[in-house]
Amino acid sequence: MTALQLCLVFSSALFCVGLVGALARSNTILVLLGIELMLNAANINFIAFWRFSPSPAPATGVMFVIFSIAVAAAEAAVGLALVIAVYRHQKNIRLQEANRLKG
Amino acid sequence: MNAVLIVIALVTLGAAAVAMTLRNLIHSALLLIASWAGVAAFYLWAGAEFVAFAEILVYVGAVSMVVLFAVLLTRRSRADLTVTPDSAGRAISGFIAGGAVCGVLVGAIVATPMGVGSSPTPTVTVKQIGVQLMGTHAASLLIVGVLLTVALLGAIVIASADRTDDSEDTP
Amino acid sequence: MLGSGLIQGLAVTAKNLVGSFHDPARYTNVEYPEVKTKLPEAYRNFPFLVTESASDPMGTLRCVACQICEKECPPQCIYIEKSKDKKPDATGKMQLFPAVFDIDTSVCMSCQICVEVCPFDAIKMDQVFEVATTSRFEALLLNRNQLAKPNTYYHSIHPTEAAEVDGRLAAERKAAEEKAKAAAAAKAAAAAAPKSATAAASATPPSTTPTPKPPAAPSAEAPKPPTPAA
Amino acid sequence: MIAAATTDAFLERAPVLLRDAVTGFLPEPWRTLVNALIAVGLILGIFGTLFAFITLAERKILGRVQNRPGPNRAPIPFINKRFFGLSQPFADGVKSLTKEDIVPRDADKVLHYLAPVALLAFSILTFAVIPYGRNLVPVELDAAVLYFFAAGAATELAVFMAGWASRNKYSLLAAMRALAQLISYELPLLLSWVPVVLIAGTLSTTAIVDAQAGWKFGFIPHWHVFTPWGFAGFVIFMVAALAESNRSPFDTPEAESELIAGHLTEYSGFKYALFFMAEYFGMLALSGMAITLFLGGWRSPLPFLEFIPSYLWFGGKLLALIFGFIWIRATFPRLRIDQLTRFAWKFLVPLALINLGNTIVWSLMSNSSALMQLARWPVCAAIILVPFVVLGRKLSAGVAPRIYRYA
Repeated sequence: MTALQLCLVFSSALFCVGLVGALARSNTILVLLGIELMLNAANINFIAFWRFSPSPAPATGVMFVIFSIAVAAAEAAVGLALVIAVYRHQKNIRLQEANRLKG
Repeated sequence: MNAVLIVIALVTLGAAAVAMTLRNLIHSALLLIASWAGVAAFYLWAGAEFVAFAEILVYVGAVSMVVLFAVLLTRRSRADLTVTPDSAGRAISGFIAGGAVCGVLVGAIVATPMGVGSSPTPTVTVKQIGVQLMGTHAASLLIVGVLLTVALLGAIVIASADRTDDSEDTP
Repeated sequence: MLGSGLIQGLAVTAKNLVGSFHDPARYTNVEYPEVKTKLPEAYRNFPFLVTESASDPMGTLRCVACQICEKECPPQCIYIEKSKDKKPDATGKMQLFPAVFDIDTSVCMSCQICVEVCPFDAIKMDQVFEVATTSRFEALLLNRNQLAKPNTYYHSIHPTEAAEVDGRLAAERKAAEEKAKAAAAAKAAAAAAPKSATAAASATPPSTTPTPKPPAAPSAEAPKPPTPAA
Repeated sequence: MIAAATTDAFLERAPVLLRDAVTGFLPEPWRTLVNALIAVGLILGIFGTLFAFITLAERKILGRVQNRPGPNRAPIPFINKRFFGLSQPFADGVKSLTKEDIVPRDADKVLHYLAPVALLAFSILTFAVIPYGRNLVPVELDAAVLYFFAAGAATELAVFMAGWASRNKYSLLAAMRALAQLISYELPLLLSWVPVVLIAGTLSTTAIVDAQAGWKFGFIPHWHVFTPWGFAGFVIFMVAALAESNRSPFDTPEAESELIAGHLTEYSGFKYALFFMAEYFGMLALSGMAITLFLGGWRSPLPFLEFIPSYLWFGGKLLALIFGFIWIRATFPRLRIDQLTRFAWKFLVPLALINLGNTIVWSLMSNSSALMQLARWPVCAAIILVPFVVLGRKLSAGVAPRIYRYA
């Protein structure tokens, strides 16, 4: 297995850990963290492809990751604000109970 | 070289996997911070210094703080501690879905012949990143800036929805 | 403008920092166990017994074991036992003396009432404040040996008050001596008179025994009121 | 290089020469390793000693400010001379080492143990990129400033760990406060040095120091602090650094009048000493970074003073800033937590953003005629001073100066 393949396997494993967490847990914060993990896995892919690409000069992978981190930070901020809003509304943060459109 | 990568990957994956199974939210948040640090270590290994430090600064420094804040502000109820049959079923289906995705992805990666390019680590200086950000990617930089501002404002508005007199600073 | 108050505050602390090195008015500390500041003269706590001489404290106690202080003490921390025999006091008159004189300093509240009621200026307020001990009961119960301190010590801690007391005592002593002398002269005159030998013999005992005492007691009470003020 | 003559001065090269003399005979891969180990050992040794004596100096200065002598009794062992209590830090060290280490029964044992270790580790990490002298920078990194603040950002996490793991309500409150404080002050801290990066055009600490070389008119050094934007940035940086290192008047996480000792409540013995050490290391590192970014790094303030070796200049500036920290601690009362966050969000962040724009104006005007060169001073000073006054008015609006009627 080449180093690139190792990196990709690492990234897909991390993606799946995040996916399982997001699907299986009922705690909203953990679901959000699972999504963050999936974003990180995508970033790992960008860096891996930039690192092992035949001509890495343009640094596009790095650019992509920088923007991705910025978007992920925005996502975390909004997501956790939503969590707090949900908590204020129903006094817990269980995902299954946040099923009312009106309240 | 590969051994370092494997160690980093195992630490990161282990921390993330344990974090996703723990009941104690603070522990899982702290373990996730460890796994983000592992991702940053991977960036360092790959020669992307700037991204590694940015990852630490953003994830370990900022996102983790917001997560911990959210955990502390939302008290857990008794219902969260008991495993309902519904959530066990969801966990099993989640595992099946995740395992399937993992299998497909790993299978695809192993089966695909990858042409490996330059083996020496490519270097990208901060200056190059700056020039590219301000040059070719200037438009996306602006958009990201607007996005971040809007997200910050939106987060404040959402988090302090029913408090009109005093705006709270929860980004 | 925001920040001007901050700069003022910084200036104050800087002045203190610099001033503490050269300005004795700012820096008034002494290194306590080695160096002790002189306590103010009016400072007082815990009574002690005045003795006339430092070399023989037990022989020259002013206390005559009259037990007034024991009766007056509000927390009842004084315990006195009178002696069986008498011994001469400073003026040479035979007096009782305290065989036991204990003060429980764990009870004493330094109220100074014992000092005010003492007709003999025998108990005065001390200036001790380092009364920490390693044992709760024995060490805080002071006996007469520990309580006895010479008159010179009294002078060193409360100079003006001690001078006043000494002056008064000297005056009394002088008056007593003069009276004794007068009495002796009268006696001599009476003895010289041949007739009234029997009358003098019956008159002298009442006149000789009270001579030292009666002047001491009223005159000790008369100048007493100024002492608390001193 | 500026002043090539002094570069070759013996004292200037002495540390490197000494190191090469020790490790010169080693083969190449080992030599680099041993050199790195020597650098680590030197940093730990020097800053450890500095920490010990700064604690003493702090207590002495605080004492003098309050008109008392401070600790002066600990004798030097065996000779029994006091020497102004110079051995006090060692007595403290022995005391904290021999004290009982108490872990609360309900505490999260692992995190409780990990918190001081993590805190100290992260604060030591920040020392790696500070240029201590002309040739003395432990690790040359392209993104050194970013590295510094990334490592520094993790310290507050350790404070949170300590507070949460202690299972004590005061500690938990301290943890919350620490998080709120970090989120609030991280922003002005980061924004305050962005102008420096903008002007110097680099994130490398050595290059930033090089950008401050030379003198205007032969006596005004080209340090960033001597420009309007640099001065404003320096002040914002130092205020945010006070908050980041949990120093008074921003020490709300360990406010002893409200929270016993905050996150330190359940710590004793050596772990407590580690927290203390990390706090001082953080303070030293932030001061070192402030020197690098704004105060010309290891450069001497006047040309004829260049014969003094660069590392001594760095040390002198470091001690001066530390004295400033202590002086501020001796002067100002602690802020309330709401005042603290309001100060950050409504005053420091807008000011830092305006300062960023100010820097852009400064650098745009620098390329034009001599008249513009002269005009940019009042213009840039006004750009930062007017918002300062206006924001200051708004911040202190409704807060009348208190009249102490019975004082």
